[in-house]
Amino acid sequence: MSVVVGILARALTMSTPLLYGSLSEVVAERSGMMVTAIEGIFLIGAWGGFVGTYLWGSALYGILLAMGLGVVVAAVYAFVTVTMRQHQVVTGTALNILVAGLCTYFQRVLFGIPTSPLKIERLPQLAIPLLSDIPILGEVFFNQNILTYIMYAIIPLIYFVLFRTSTGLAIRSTGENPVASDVAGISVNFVRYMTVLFSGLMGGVAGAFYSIGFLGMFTAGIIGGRGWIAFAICFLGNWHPFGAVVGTLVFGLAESISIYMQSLGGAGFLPNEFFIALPYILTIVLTVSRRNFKVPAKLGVPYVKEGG
Amino acid sequence: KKSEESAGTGTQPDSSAPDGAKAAGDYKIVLILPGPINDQSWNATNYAGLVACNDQLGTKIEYVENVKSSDYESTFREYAERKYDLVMAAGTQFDEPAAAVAPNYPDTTFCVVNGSKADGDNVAPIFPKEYEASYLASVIAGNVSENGNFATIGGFPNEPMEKLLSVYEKHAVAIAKERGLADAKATRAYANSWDDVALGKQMGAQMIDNGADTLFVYANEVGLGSIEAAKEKGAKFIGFSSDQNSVAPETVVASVIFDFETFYVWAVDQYVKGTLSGNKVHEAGIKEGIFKPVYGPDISDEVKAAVEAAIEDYKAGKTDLSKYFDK
Amino acid sequence: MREEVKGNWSEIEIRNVSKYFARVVANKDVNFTIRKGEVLALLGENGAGKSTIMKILYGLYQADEGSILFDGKEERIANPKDAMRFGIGMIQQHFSLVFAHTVTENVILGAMRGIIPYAKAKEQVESLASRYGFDVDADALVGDLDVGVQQKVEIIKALFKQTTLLIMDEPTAVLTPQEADQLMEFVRQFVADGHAVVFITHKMKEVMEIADRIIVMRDGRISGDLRKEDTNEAELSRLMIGRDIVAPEKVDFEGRDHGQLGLIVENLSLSRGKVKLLDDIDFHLRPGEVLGIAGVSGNGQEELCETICGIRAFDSGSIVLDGVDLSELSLREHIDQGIGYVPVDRHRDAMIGSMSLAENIYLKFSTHDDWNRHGLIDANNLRQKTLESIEDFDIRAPGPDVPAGNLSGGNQQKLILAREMRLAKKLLILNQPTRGLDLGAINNIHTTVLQARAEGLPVLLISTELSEIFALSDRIAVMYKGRFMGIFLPRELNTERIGLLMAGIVPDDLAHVADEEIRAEVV
Amino acid sequence: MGKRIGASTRDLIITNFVAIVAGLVLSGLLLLLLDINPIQVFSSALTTLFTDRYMAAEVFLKATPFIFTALAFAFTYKANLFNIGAQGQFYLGAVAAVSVSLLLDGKIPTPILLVVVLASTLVAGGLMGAGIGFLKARYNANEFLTSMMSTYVALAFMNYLLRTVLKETKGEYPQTDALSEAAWIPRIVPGTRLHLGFVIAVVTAILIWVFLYKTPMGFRIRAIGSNARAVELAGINSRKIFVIAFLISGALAGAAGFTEVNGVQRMLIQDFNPDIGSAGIGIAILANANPIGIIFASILFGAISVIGTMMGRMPGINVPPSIVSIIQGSVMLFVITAYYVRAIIGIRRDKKRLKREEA
Ligand SMILES: Nc1ncnc2c1ncn2[C@@H]1O[C@H](COP(=O)(O)OP(=O)(O)OP(=O)(O)O)[C@@H](O)[C@H]1O
Ligand SMILES: Nc1ncnc2c1ncn2[C@@H]1O[C@H](COP(=O)(O)OP(=O)(O)OP(=O)(O)O)[C@@H](O)[C@H]1O
Ligand SMILES: [Mg+2]
Ligand SMILES: [Mg+2]
Repeated sequence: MSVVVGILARALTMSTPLLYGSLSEVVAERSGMMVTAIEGIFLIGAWGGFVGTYLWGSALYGILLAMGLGVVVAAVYAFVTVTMRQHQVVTGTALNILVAGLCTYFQRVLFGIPTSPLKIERLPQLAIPLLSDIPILGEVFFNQNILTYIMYAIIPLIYFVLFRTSTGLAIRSTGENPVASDVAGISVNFVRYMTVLFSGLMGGVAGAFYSIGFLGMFTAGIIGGRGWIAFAICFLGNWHPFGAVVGTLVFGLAESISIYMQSLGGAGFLPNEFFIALPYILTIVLTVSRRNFKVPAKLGVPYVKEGG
Repeated sequence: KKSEESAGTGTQPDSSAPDGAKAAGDYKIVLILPGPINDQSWNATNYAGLVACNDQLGTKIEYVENVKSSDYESTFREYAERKYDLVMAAGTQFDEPAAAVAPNYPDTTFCVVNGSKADGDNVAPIFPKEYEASYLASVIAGNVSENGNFATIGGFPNEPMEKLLSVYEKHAVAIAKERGLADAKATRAYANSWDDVALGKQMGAQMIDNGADTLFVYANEVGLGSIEAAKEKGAKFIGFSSDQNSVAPETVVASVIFDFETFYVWAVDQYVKGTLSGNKVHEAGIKEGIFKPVYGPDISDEVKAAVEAAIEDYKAGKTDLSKYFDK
Repeated sequence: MREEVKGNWSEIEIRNVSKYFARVVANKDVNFTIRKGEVLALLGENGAGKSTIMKILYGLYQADEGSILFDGKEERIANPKDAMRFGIGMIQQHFSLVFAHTVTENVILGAMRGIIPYAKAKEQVESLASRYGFDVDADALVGDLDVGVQQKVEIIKALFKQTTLLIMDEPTAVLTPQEADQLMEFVRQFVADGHAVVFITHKMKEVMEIADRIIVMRDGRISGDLRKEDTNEAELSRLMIGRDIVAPEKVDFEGRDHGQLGLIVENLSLSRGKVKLLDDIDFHLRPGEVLGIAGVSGNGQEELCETICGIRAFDSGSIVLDGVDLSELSLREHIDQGIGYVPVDRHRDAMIGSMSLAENIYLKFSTHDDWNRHGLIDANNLRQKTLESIEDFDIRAPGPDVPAGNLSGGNQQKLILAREMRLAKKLLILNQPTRGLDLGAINNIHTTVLQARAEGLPVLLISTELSEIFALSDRIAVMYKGRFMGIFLPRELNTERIGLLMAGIVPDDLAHVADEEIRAEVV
Repeated sequence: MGKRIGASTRDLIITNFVAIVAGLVLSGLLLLLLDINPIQVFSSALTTLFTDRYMAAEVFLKATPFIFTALAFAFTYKANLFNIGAQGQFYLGAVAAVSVSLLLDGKIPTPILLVVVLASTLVAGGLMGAGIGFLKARYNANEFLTSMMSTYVALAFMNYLLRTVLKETKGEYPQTDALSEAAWIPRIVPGTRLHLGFVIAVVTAILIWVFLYKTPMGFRIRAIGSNARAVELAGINSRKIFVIAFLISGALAGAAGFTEVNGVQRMLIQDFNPDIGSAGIGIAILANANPIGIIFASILFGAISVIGTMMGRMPGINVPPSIVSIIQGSVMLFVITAYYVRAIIGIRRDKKRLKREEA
């Protein structure tokens, strides 16, 4: 039993940062902005979370720094893609390379060459009284860290904002037809800046989750492509917050199960590498099998008001 | 100019010059590293060895870090061209490039740390017999485990890795059985990564959930994640290669460290003395004193004594570890 | 929290406004005044600068020079929000609706703050719609609506924001005559309430019908500012174009016997689910004949074109061109049969804006051996042919190498037509070939069509523009819900009868001849 | 007209030059944080670059795989498609190169062997590319996602092979045996590592340019990128073109496996050239996806990488390796910015002329 609970609890834990990332991506993409810098934002969030906590001794500072740095990267991204109208995929590629370099570089500037790993205190596991006593569910859902609990609140909040408020309507219209927003007196660039900066904020937290919430340290390979997974989940979740939730859980579960298989020393007939590739294969399969995608009509297209 | 700024400081001990002319500091030596020196793991360990040499032997070893695989050969060649006396490289992956370059530069000695390929008068790899270290680790593990359920995680499966894990697993299980834990067993997993910390944590947690109470991980940063898992779940962790006790003093009950400082000093000193000869893999292990146990507060004196006994027996040639290798 | 609405001005003056785009002067020293209680028509050819000047007033563009005054006081309009504050609303030439959203969501976009009270908003939308007699379902997805209804959504959208000045940029371009009439009715009512309307168009008839005052623009400048009573169509046309236009002459069709030549379509049907897109269509289009198809758009015209061209498969029936059964052929083979096709949406279906004129022509010939040499594109030949087309079709372009997207709509259309005429050896199909074009371009295209007819090409002409249908067709079919309501001679029809047919009603006095076989004998 | 082109070419050169310098200056400023004198380091690195034949040749050696992966990205980019899986296609190319070389080396003459190996890398990378194109054409699967994910799958596959069938004879490490000299790509400058692969890369770039701009198929690929439906209605099977474009793109990336395995590494080891895919994207953008421009942009990236290497080896200074990523990333970012700046300059200039003419 405890094996199953463990698998589920870990799936949820690993889903948390992915969900922060994919929800923020949903919001941004609904406004027409693919945040392809997400991998870099995750990384700088992880780094910022570590540095803030290490230097100032409190996870709160770590999270704040992570959000701040995430927003900075997002702001650069928004400036280049929104104001300067340059290509989103390309800009993201450049920023991801740059951020990776900067994190490693400043890690050395700040901490030199330590011989033993620099550790910080992890966010504690907070068992919620009563709820955490529920068999299985309690252990899985209510014995997590604070960031996971915040996530529970964020899911309905994002849904509500996107579909029940004028802000959400403006965001969705901007992704479908920016001209409509513009004509309606909504600044397309403002909306897009905001959603991208929000992505930076959330992505920063997601990154911080890895360093502060999960591992208590920072390494250059800490994100290792997980930002892209969050990015993919946004697609697979059909640009809907609930879709993203399902997508993330599927992924968290796939990863958990693949690790379970590996922990048994491999499944015998299937090589280890198969399980490593499994989440990626799953993405491809889902991308292929998923029909009637409702991709925001102007996703990735810069808004040009007065051409030439 | 360069000598003043070279890495490592410290006073110059009066190292005996082999041919009466050259002091240790006169040799041009470089260490090639595959990753950044602040990686808190393999590269950092090797870098520490370099610093120790410069401190203790008075050498002026330089280093290059983060050399990409496509540049291994050219880096060897470059330093050989620049008439370096000794080119060291940290990692078995340098074996082939060293073998390819060495014949053209007979005046340069090529020393691959962890290397096992020694074809040439000027190819002199040094090799820590890691399975001897894991043997020591297994003595501790076998004695501290409460349920005899051992979990091991390796970075990537390769021969030395398999050897050291087999020695550890079989010996630890044997000890546990002696202690009356009839169900003792070991499970092994490979992370297929050296640096995915998050994966290390998940995998470690999973193995503990599967029933293991003692973890042993040899996979660089991946291991740091597993320590975190052990800490969270209250399992024991046997540190390996570096002193991991400080990472989580409650959890890492003991570490068997590779004393790369001793190892490097041992190797470079041999070179300076002229005994680091080619065509030979210079192996070091328990006998050379490069593996050292470091104990946490919870290790009993009996366990410590058992380790000491294992070391002494081994030094005396009473132990044959090859019986533990998988065939 | 609504912002303060400053809509109580009585006149807006546009003073000396100039606007430069990178390579064009869109507006130069434009001066005129908009007054409450008046319909101001803005008339001009394509590219005259009508949309631009109004977009400046609406805050979408910023003027490079000049100012805007409300009752003599200069005000800055930095964005549409500012404009809305002055009670200005604008319906764009190309609708600015979100197809994936409902009517209600489209209407309230930008007009509400905070949490949306959907039920209340829906009520408001419905009450607005009923006030002006618009039949609009507030919950429908806009993408599912006909363009006529979309137009109404645009109007409701503007009215929802308490608009006092409504700018309508070519609102009738996509409407049926009936819909256009309704729109005019709305405009009259709206102005009668003391509001103002700016009505942008290049259709003379509409101007004379609705306008109180008329501003004529040419090349970004004002070429006339007149009261309707003081002018006439001829004068306006001269002010607009700078010269007189002579409509092409049509020689009456003589009933030649062509046997099985031309296009013979029999019992053609196509359904999607339960909807019949094409319902048992029968006709014989003879060489040298123009068959005009009238009808409200969306009644199967596009499907008909696409099945004949081989773009779409059909369920049953047959299509035979000059004795060749087309149903077995691939799309490529259809084209190689000699079918030229000008689709309704050139940007979507026929043109590559970022590529040069030459490349756009080459698009349909890339598999033709005589356009390539040694496996490479025969660049000299292509250039030569492009220059020929530019010459023959009077395409106004700096050269064969400029991107087609840089041309004005009319010239783009001529480019497509030039290419399709090269292909059209046996059949020419035109779907709304002059939609949105100005008089000069229309004239040019009509000339080409009549010339093709004179050379013995069968021409299938789809148009929602009745004047065009009457001007060019030898026979006229009316399409309604995928069906032909009959094929008629032009003299048998008038605007009223056609209007009824387009609504699916066969006038009593026509019933006895509404049949292809009988018509064939008449001919 | 002539004057216009002159002006915009001048803009292009100046802005890109400024962008590159800006990237270097930014990185230089960061070096100050580690008490490293950037001027000294850069000038010494540049001096070596221009005086040392070996190092100069390294630039072109590094540029070689970049040319291929950049062409791979540019090729589909022209069709408005995104193949960001060049890294994975490269891995498969490398696997093919090493397998075929090990299988055949010594059995057939070197020139024939090399041709066969090259062909095998084209097939390996090409098939993987075509697979992505097929999913796009057949299922309308987002190629951005599938190509990105396929890289991870290819990596796992390569690691699996390295651990099993391709594992070295002595069976220790996940790497292959070394290729014998018969499978090496011949070197073209004595005393350096520069090999014939560079020439092949340059010729390929030129051929790709000809293909894209002078042949009917190249035309269709470019056209489909702008308006797939219009191309479809012109009687051209757009699905087939998706597949062909991705096939060629993948084949180009696969060819990098040939030059890297047979020309540089001469064996396949784990964690082999993990960054050339993303570098390729940057280079392609730098060159505005123009195949000829890619040659020069690749050489620039080659130079950045060699300069980074040299800076890391300066005795006693040891610039951290992350500086290379910083230079690469910031140069890319500034070059992207330069596109915008050029557009603004162009519009300003046009407007000014227009106002003058009006006045
Ligand atoms: N966004 C833009 N960027 C550059 N040039 C533009 C832009 N919009 C319009 N123009 C130019 O300004 C001129 C005026 O365009 P405008 O759209 O105002 O004409 P119009 O009178 O509305 O024509 P139409 O009847 O076709 O709608 C056009 O000839 C065009 O060259
Ligand atoms: N976004 C834009 N960028 C650059 N130039 C533009 C843009 N929009 C319009 N133009 C310019 O506008 C001119 C014609 O545009 P415009 O839209 O007024 O044509 P049009 O005749 O109104 O066509 P349509 O009937 O399609 O509206 C072209 O010369 C083109 O250079
Ligand atoms: Mg227009
Ligand atoms: Mg207009």
